[in-house]
Amino acid sequence: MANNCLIIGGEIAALRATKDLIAYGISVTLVNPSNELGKISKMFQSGISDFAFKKNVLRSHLEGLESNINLNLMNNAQITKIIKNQYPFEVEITQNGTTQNHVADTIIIATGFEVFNAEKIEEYGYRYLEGVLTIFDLEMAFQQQKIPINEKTKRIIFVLCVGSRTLKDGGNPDCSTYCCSYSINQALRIKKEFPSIDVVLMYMDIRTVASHEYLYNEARKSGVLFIRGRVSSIERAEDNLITFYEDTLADSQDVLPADLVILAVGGVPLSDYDEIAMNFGVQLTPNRFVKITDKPVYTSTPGIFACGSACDGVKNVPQCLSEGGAAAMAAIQFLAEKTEK
Amino acid sequence: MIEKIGSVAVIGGGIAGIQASLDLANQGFLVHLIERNPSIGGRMVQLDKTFPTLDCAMCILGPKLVDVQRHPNIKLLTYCEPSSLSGSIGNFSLKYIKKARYVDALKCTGCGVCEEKCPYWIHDDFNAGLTRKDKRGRDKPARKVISIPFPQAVPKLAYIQAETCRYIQKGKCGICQKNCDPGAIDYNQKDEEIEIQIGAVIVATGFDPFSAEKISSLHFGEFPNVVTTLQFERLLNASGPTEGEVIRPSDQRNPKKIAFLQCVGSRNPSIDRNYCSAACCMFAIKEAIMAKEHDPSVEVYVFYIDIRAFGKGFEEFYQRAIKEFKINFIKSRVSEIRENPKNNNLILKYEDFEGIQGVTSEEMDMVILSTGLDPSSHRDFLENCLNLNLDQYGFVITDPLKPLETNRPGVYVCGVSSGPKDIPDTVAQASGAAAKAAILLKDVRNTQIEEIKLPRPIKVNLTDESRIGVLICHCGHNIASVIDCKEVAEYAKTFPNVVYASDPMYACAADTQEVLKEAIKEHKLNRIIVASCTPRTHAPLFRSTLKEVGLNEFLFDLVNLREHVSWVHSHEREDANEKAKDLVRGAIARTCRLEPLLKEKIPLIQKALVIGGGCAGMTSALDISKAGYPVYLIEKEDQLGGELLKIPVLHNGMKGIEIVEELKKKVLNDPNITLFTGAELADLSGSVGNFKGIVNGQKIEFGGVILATGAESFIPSGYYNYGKKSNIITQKELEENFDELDPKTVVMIQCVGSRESEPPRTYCSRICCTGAIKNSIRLKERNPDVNVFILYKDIRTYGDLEDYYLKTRQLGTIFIRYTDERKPEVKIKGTVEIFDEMLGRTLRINPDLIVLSVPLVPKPNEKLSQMFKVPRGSDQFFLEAHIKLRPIDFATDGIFLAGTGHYPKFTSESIYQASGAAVRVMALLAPGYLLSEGAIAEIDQDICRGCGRCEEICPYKAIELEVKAIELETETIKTVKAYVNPGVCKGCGSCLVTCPVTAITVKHFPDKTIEAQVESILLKTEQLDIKQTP
Amino acid sequence: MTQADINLIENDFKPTIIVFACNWCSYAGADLAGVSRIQYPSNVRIVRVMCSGRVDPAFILKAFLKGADGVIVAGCHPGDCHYLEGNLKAEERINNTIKALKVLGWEASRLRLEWISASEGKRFAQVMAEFTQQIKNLGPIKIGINQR
Amino acid sequence: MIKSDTIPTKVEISSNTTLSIIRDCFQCGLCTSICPLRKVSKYNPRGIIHSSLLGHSLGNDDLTTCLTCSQCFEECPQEIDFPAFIRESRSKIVLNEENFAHNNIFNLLQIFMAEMTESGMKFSFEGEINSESSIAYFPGCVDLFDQFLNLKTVKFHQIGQSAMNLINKVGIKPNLLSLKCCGHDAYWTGDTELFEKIRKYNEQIIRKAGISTLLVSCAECYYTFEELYKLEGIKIQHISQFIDQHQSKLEFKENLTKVTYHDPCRLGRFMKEYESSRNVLKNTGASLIELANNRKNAICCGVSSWLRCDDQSRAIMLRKLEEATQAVGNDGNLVVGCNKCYAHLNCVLEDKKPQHEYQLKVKELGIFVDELSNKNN
Repeated sequence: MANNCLIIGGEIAALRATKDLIAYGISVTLVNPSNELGKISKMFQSGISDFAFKKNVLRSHLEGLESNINLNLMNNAQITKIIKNQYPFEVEITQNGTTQNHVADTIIIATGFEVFNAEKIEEYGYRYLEGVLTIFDLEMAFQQQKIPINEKTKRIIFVLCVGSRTLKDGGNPDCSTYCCSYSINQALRIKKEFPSIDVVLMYMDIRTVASHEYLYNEARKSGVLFIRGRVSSIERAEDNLITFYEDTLADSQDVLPADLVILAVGGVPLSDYDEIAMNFGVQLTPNRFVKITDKPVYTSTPGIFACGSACDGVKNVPQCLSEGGAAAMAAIQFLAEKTEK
Repeated sequence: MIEKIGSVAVIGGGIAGIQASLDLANQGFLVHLIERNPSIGGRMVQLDKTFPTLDCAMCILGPKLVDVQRHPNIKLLTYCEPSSLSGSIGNFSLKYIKKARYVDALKCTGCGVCEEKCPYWIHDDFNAGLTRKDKRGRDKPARKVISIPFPQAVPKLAYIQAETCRYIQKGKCGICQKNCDPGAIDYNQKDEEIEIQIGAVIVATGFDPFSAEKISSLHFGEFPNVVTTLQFERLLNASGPTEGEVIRPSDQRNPKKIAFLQCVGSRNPSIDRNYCSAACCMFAIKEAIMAKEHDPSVEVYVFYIDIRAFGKGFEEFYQRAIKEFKINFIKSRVSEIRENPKNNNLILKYEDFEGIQGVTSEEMDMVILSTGLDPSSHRDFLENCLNLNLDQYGFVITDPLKPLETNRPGVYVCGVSSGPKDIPDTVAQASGAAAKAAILLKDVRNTQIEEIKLPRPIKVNLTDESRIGVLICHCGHNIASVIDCKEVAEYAKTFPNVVYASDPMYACAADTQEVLKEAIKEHKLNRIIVASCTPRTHAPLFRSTLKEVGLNEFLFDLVNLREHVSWVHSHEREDANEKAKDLVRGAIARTCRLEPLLKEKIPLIQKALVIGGGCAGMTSALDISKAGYPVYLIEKEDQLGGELLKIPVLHNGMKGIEIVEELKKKVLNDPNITLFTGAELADLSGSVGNFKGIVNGQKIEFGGVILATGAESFIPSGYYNYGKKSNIITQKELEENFDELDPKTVVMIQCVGSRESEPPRTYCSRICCTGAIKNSIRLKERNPDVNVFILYKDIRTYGDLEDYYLKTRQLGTIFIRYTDERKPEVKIKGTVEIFDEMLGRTLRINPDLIVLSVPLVPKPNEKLSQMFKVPRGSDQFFLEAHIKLRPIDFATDGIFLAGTGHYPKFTSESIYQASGAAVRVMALLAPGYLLSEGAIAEIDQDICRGCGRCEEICPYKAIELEVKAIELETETIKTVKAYVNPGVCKGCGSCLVTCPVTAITVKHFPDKTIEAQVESILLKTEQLDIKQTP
Repeated sequence: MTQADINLIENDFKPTIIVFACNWCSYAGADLAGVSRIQYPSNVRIVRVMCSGRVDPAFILKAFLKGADGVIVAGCHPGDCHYLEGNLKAEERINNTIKALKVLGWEASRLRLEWISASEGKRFAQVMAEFTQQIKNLGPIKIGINQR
Repeated sequence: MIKSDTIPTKVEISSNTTLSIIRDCFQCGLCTSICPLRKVSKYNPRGIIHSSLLGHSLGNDDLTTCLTCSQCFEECPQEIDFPAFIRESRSKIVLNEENFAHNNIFNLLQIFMAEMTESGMKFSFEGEINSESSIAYFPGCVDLFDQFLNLKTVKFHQIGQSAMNLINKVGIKPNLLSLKCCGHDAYWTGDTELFEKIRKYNEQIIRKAGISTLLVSCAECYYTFEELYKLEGIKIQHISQFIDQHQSKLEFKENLTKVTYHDPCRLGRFMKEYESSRNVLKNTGASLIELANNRKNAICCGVSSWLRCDDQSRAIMLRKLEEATQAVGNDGNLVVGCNKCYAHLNCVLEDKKPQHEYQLKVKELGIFVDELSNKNN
C-alpha cells in the first residue's frame, strides 16, 4: 500500500501534517533543515491572552511525536537532489554529511519562511546601533527572563513592516501577516508589566485579522500609542535613539526619541524554494512562494502538496495549523487513489 | 528789541550764492537769491572742466542749479540789480531793480526759436567775448540780441539786451515776437523797483576776470591770437562756440604751440595789484592739460614766477602736468609780446635761466593770459549801496578771526568778494556765511516760508486697474515739426489701460497743468504719462502738479520726445514717428507696473557731536550751540586748544594762545556744550540722524558729527641731518624758543618732507612758506643785521599773503631757488651747499642756525576712519565727498569735516570751514526728521540668505546685517539678514544686481518695470500683452 | 561723422538698438545732443536707469531675445558717478557679459559699454551713429523673436 | 481642509502620464521623513502626492522647492519616482521667474544657446588636443559660471584646465568638443521643448565628431548625456571613472591631506556610481574619511537647477559643511565630482562670516587630483 510520505520542514504546519498522517498510520519521513523541531514556532507561544495565541500549541504537537514508530525524523537534513519528480517520487537526502536516496509516494512541502535579516536596511542600524532589536530578539529575552528594560527606559517604539510590503532591500513585497499581531502582543505584555513605559507603535496599516483584532483594542485601551508613519531612519543620540518618520495623520513633529526600538521583521521566502520548484516542476508565485492551484494545498505537480508559510505567503499560527491538516488529508486522499489502482 | 525777519537776501548767483542759499533754505529760511545776469551759475558755469579732478563743471553744478530752481524756500530773482539797503541787523529792507527781460517768464518755454530767428548779433560775454567768423571771414560778435544765456540756464528763459534791440530802440524788426508761438515776447515790459524785508544779507558778488587790455605790452585785443584763460576755456568747452575744438581766432587753425603767461593783473605792484589771485596757476595748468587731451601733439609752455598749487590735490595735479602731460614750465616772466605779421604768430621775449643764458625769444601760435580775479566792478555797489569797507583792491575787509563778517552787522560775505580764492574755499565760506545768518535768525526759522497745503491723497492700491492719462506735447513746433502728436495720442488711446489722451500745445504751460488736474479728477486717472522733453528738468514740475491734485507723485513717467526724437531725427520723419510710438508704448508698460510710494519721515536726534577741541572744533561747537542744538565736544588731550597752542605768534601778529583762550572761555561757560577732555569716542553705532556712542563710559546719542581732529607738524628725522646737531631745528622749534636763540646767519630750507614723489606726503602743506617768511620777518625786525637765506622751490604766499613776501624781501631776506634734481646739502660740519641756477654756480653758506620748514601731517585718524567708515586719502588726511564742491562733507551722510584734519590750512580758513560744517549739521537737524528718498531699495526678509554681498557693495553703507535665529522644522539655525536703512539709501540699485537670490527690489525702478519697458519697446503691439501681468 | 555720412546709411535693414542710459550723465549727454540738434540715426531707443550699475545682465539677454539688434549701456566717466562707484560695478558686469557671449560664440560686439558725460552731446551722437553702422554691417540678429 | 465639492468626480489617473507615476503610493510617509528639506521646512512630498491624486493642481512653491535629489525615490517601498513626477508637473506650468537664483541668468543663457543655430561654446585651455581623437572631452558651462557667479576664491575655468592636464598626463590628446550646455537645467525645470532643441544640436555634433567616448567633468552632464541623450555606441565617462581607469599612469606627490567625498545626486543615486571617485581619492594617497551620510544616503548640496536658493537651501548647505568639518576638521578638503555642487558649496563658504565659521576647502575632483599628481610618468 503506497503509504510513504515525505514532509519537508520542521515547523508548526509540518508538525500538524505529520501528526495527522502518522495518526492515520502513514509512515512519514520528516526532513527538518534546522537542528530542532519548531525552532521558529517556539517564538509564537507566549501571548498575553491565549485567545489569540493558544498556549502550549507547540508542546501539544511535539508530545510523543519523535517516539512514534511511523515517524522517521531526520534533523539537519536537506533534499539535495530530485531523482524522479513524478509519482513515486525519488529524492536524495543528506543529513550530517551522509546522503541516502528515498522513495516517497507523496511529498508535502512545509518549509516555512525565513526571517527577514534587518541588517539589510542600513538606515535602521540593526546590530550597529545599541538598543535596536527585532521582535524575535525581544521574545528570546522574554523567554530567558533577560528583558532589556530597566527603570531608565521611558519609551519603546515598535516599527512595523520591516522587510515586508517593500520592493527594496530584498524584502517581501507582500504583507507577512503575523508581525502586526505579534508586535501588538508584545507591546501589551510590556505595557502590562511596566505600565509607566510609553509604548509606541509606528504602523502603515494595522492588520490584526479576525480574532486578533482583540489585541489591537486591548492595546489601545491600555495606552499603547499608534502613529501612522513609516520610520525612515534611526540614529543614536547620546543616551537614546532618535527615530525619523512622518506622522501622516497629524502635521506634527517628525522626530521621536526612544530607549528601545523593536523592529517587527516579517518573513521572506526561503532561498531554496527555487530548487524545490525547479526540480519538482512546482510553480512559484511572482514573490517566489510555492504556487497553489485553485484547490488549497495542491501544488501544480500532482502528489506534491504545500502548506504553511511555504505556499503563497507567510502565514500566522492558526493558518499554518489548518493548512497542515488540509495537506495531510490531501496526501491521504492521493495515497488512497494510488493504492486503488 | 527789533523784531527779526526769517529771510535772507543772497546777493550773487555764483557757486557761493547757490551754496549759501541751499544751506539756508534747507533750514527753513526764505532766501531771495538776487543775480544781475539773466541766469544763475556765475563764473563756474562758463568752465569746461574743473581742477584738480577734471570733472566737467556742468555735471557737478547742474544738479545744484536744478535744486535751487525747484526749492520751495528760494525766490530766484535773476536779471535784478540791488539798489539800496536800509535797516539794521535782523531787520533790513532791500530795494532792487528787476530789469525788464521783455519776455514773459510764465509763457516762455525756453525753446530757443526766437534766438534762431533773430538776425542781430551783440558782444557775447558768456563766451568771454569770443567772436565768430562771418561769411567773408571778418570777426563778428557771437551772441544774438535775444538769447538764452546757455543751454542749461536756470531759469531757462530768453532775454533781450535792450540797448541793442532794434524794436526797443527804433520800433523796427519784431521778428522774435512773430516767431514766438507761446507769445512770450512783450516789448513794453519796464524795469521795476521792488522792496523786500530781510533779516540778513550775504554778499557773494564774486569777481570778473582782470581786463587784460590794461597791460598794453600784452597787446590783448590787438593781436587776435592773444586770448584770456576764460576765452580759452570757452574754446575747450564742448557746448562753447567752437564745440570744443581749440582753434586760433586769426585763422581757425588748430594751434601747435601754446604759451600761458601767469600773473596777468596779479602780483603786479606797478598797476597796484600786488595780491596773488590764488586760482590762476591751477586754472592755467588745467587748461594746459585739457589742451594736451584735445590734441596730444600740441606743445604747451607756462611762464610763471611761482606755481602756487597749495590746495588739496593741487600739487599732485601739477606733478601730473609735468610728468604725464609733458607741459614745459619756464620760471620767467615774459616782458614783451610781438606779432609775426605773416601768420599772426606771437614772439615772446623772456630771460631763460636754465637753458642758454640771457634773453631768448620763442614763436608761439597762441598766447593765453592768466588774468587774475578782479572784484572792482562791484566796488561802488558794495561801498555806496551796502556801505561796506573795502580794501584798495575792492575786496571786503574782514577780521581774520571773523572771516565771514563785514563791518556792517547782519551783512556777511563769502567767496571771492572777501579775497581771491578758488572753489573749494568759496564753497566752505558760503556755508560758513549761511551758518552766521542762521545763528542770527535762529528764533524766526520757518516763519517766512509758507507750508504748501496738499489735499487728501487719492487711494491707489496695487490690485485695481491702471487708468492712464497720456499727454503728447507739441512743444510749440519743436516736437510737432517732426512728430504727428495727434496720431501718437490716438495710437496711445488704443491701449486698454489708456483712458485719456490729448496732445496739448505746451504740456508744461501753467494752463495745461490745470487741464491735467481736471482730467485726473474727471476720468479718475491713477497713472500719468507726459511725452514732452527731458525729465531731468521738467519731471519735478509735473510731479508737483500731481501732488497738488492728491495723486501720488511716483505714479508718473515722462517720455523725452524733444531732445531724444524730434530734435535729433528731424530728417527721418517716418522713423521718428515710429520711435515716438515705441517710446510711448514702453512708458505705458512701465507705468502699469508703478506703485505709489511714500517718502518716510524718520525721526532724528537733534544733538551734535564734535570730535577735536582745536580752533576748528571749538568754532563748530560754538556755532551749533548758538543755533540752538546741544553739542558734545570730545578732545583727546587734557586741555582744549590743539595745535594753535604751540604757535605763539601768527603771521598776522595775533597770539595763538590768546585766540585759544577766547574760544575756550566761550566753550567752558556755554551750557549747551558738554565737554569731554582726555576722552575718546568708543563703539559707535547707528547712522545719519541716529548715531549712538560711548565716551568715558557715558552713553551719548547724536544726529550729526563733525570731525575736527587737526594735524601736527612732521618730525623730519633723516632729512638734512635733522636731530644730529642741535642747531638744525624746525620752524615750530624756532618759534617755541625764539627768545633764547640769537643767530647771526640763518638758513631756512622749504619743502622738507613735503611735495615728495611718493605718498603719503606728495602734497604741498600750504602754510609753511608763510610760516618761514613770518619767522624771517621777526628775526629781521629783532636784529636787522641777521642774514636770513630761504632756500625754496616755490614761494606759495597766495592771496594777500603776497604782502608778507614783499615785506621780507624789503627787510633783506635772500631767496635762493632749488629744484628736486639739485637739492641743497647740509654737511655734517654744518655748512650748506646750494646750486643757484640764477648765478649758475654752487654757493656755500655756513649758518649758525638751520631751520627746516616741515609740512603738517594729520593727527592719528586711523581708528576714527574705521569707526565712521569714512575714507582717508593717499595723503592720510580725511577724504571728503568731492574735492571741489563738497569739501566739508563725507560721502556717508551725517558726518562732516573741518580744520586741518581735512588738509593743512591757516587759522582763518579753519574757522570759516568750521562754520561751514556747523551749517551742514544745522541743516541736517533743523527739520527734526529725515526724509527717505522714496525710490529706495527694500530687502525681502524671507528670501534674503544673508550672504553679505549687498552690504559690501553699497557705497553709502546703507545696508546693515543683523544676526537672527530662524526656527526651522527640526533645528534653529543662526542666520544673517540684511536690511536697508531708509534714511541713508539713495536707490542706485547696485545691490539689487549683486544679490544672488533676487531678494532686493528698488522701489520705482523694480526689475519688472524695466523689463516690461524694454519688451514693449521691442515688440510691436500685437505681440504684446501690455496689461499688468499678475 | 559729418551730417552727410549719417544720411548715407543706405541698406534697408533697420536695426533696433536699446540704450540703457544713466540718469545723471549719459541721459543728460543725450539731452545735450538734442539741444545742440546733432542728428543721429533713429534706430536708438533710450531707457533711463538711475545708474549704469543698475543694469542687470539679464536685461541685456532678454533684450536680445526680444529682438534688439544691439545694446549699449551708457554711464558716467569713472569718478563722476553720482553714486560713487556704480559705473565701476557696471564695467565689471558688462565685461563679464561680453566674455560670456564670446564663450557662447555669439557676436559679442552687439553689446557695448560707453562712458558719456553730461557735456558730451556730440560724442553721444557719434557713438550712436557709429554703433548703428556697426550693427548694420552685422545684419539682424539670428536668434529670438526675429528667428521664430 | 479639502471641501468635498473640490474632489473631482472622476480622476483619470492611469491615463494621465504624470499621475500614473505616483499611482502606486500607499501614503506610508517614508519619503517625507527622509527628504532633506523636511528637516528644515514643512515640505511634504507625501502630501503633494496625496493632493495630486485627488486632482488638485500644484502651486509654484510646491514644484520649485523640491531639490529632485531622489533620496525619496531611493528609499520608497513602492519605488515611486517622485522627482520624475515633479519634473513632469513642472513641464505643465511656467515656473515663476523670481524663484530662479542669479536673476535667472543661466536659464536665459540656455535659451540663448538654444536659439543660436550654428555654434556651441568655445573653450580655450592649455594642453594638447587632437580633433580626430576618439576620446572627446566637454567641461560643461564652467566659463559661464566664472562670468556671473563672481566668487572670489574659485575659478571654474580651472575645472576644465585640470581635466585637460590629467587627460594629457595619461597620454591622451582629447578632442575638445564645442557643444552647447547639456540642457540638464532646462530638462529638470520642465522646459522640455528647450531641452529637445539643445539635445538635437549636441547629438548631431557628437555623432559627427565620430568619437567612441565622451568624457565630462560635471555629474549633471554625465547623467544627461547617458540617460537623456540617444548616443548609441558612445561611452559616456565621468572624470572620476576616467582617472580610475588610468590610475596606473598617474603618480602622486607625498600627501597627508585629510579628504572626504560628497556624492553628487546625479552621480550617486541617479547613476549608482559611488566607487569611482573613492578609488581615485584613495589612490592619491590622501586618507579618505566618509561623511556621516554617504553613498546612497548622501544629503543633497542644497540647490538644483538654480532654483530657490533661500534659508532652507543654506541650512542644508551648512549641514553638509558641518558633516564635512566633523569628518576632516577645518583644515581638511571636501571633494565633489560635480560643477554645480562645487559652485553652491563654495558660494555659501564665501558668505558673511557671522553666519558660520567653516574654513575647510571645497575642491572639484579633477582639480584636487591634478594638484596632487605631479609630472607625467
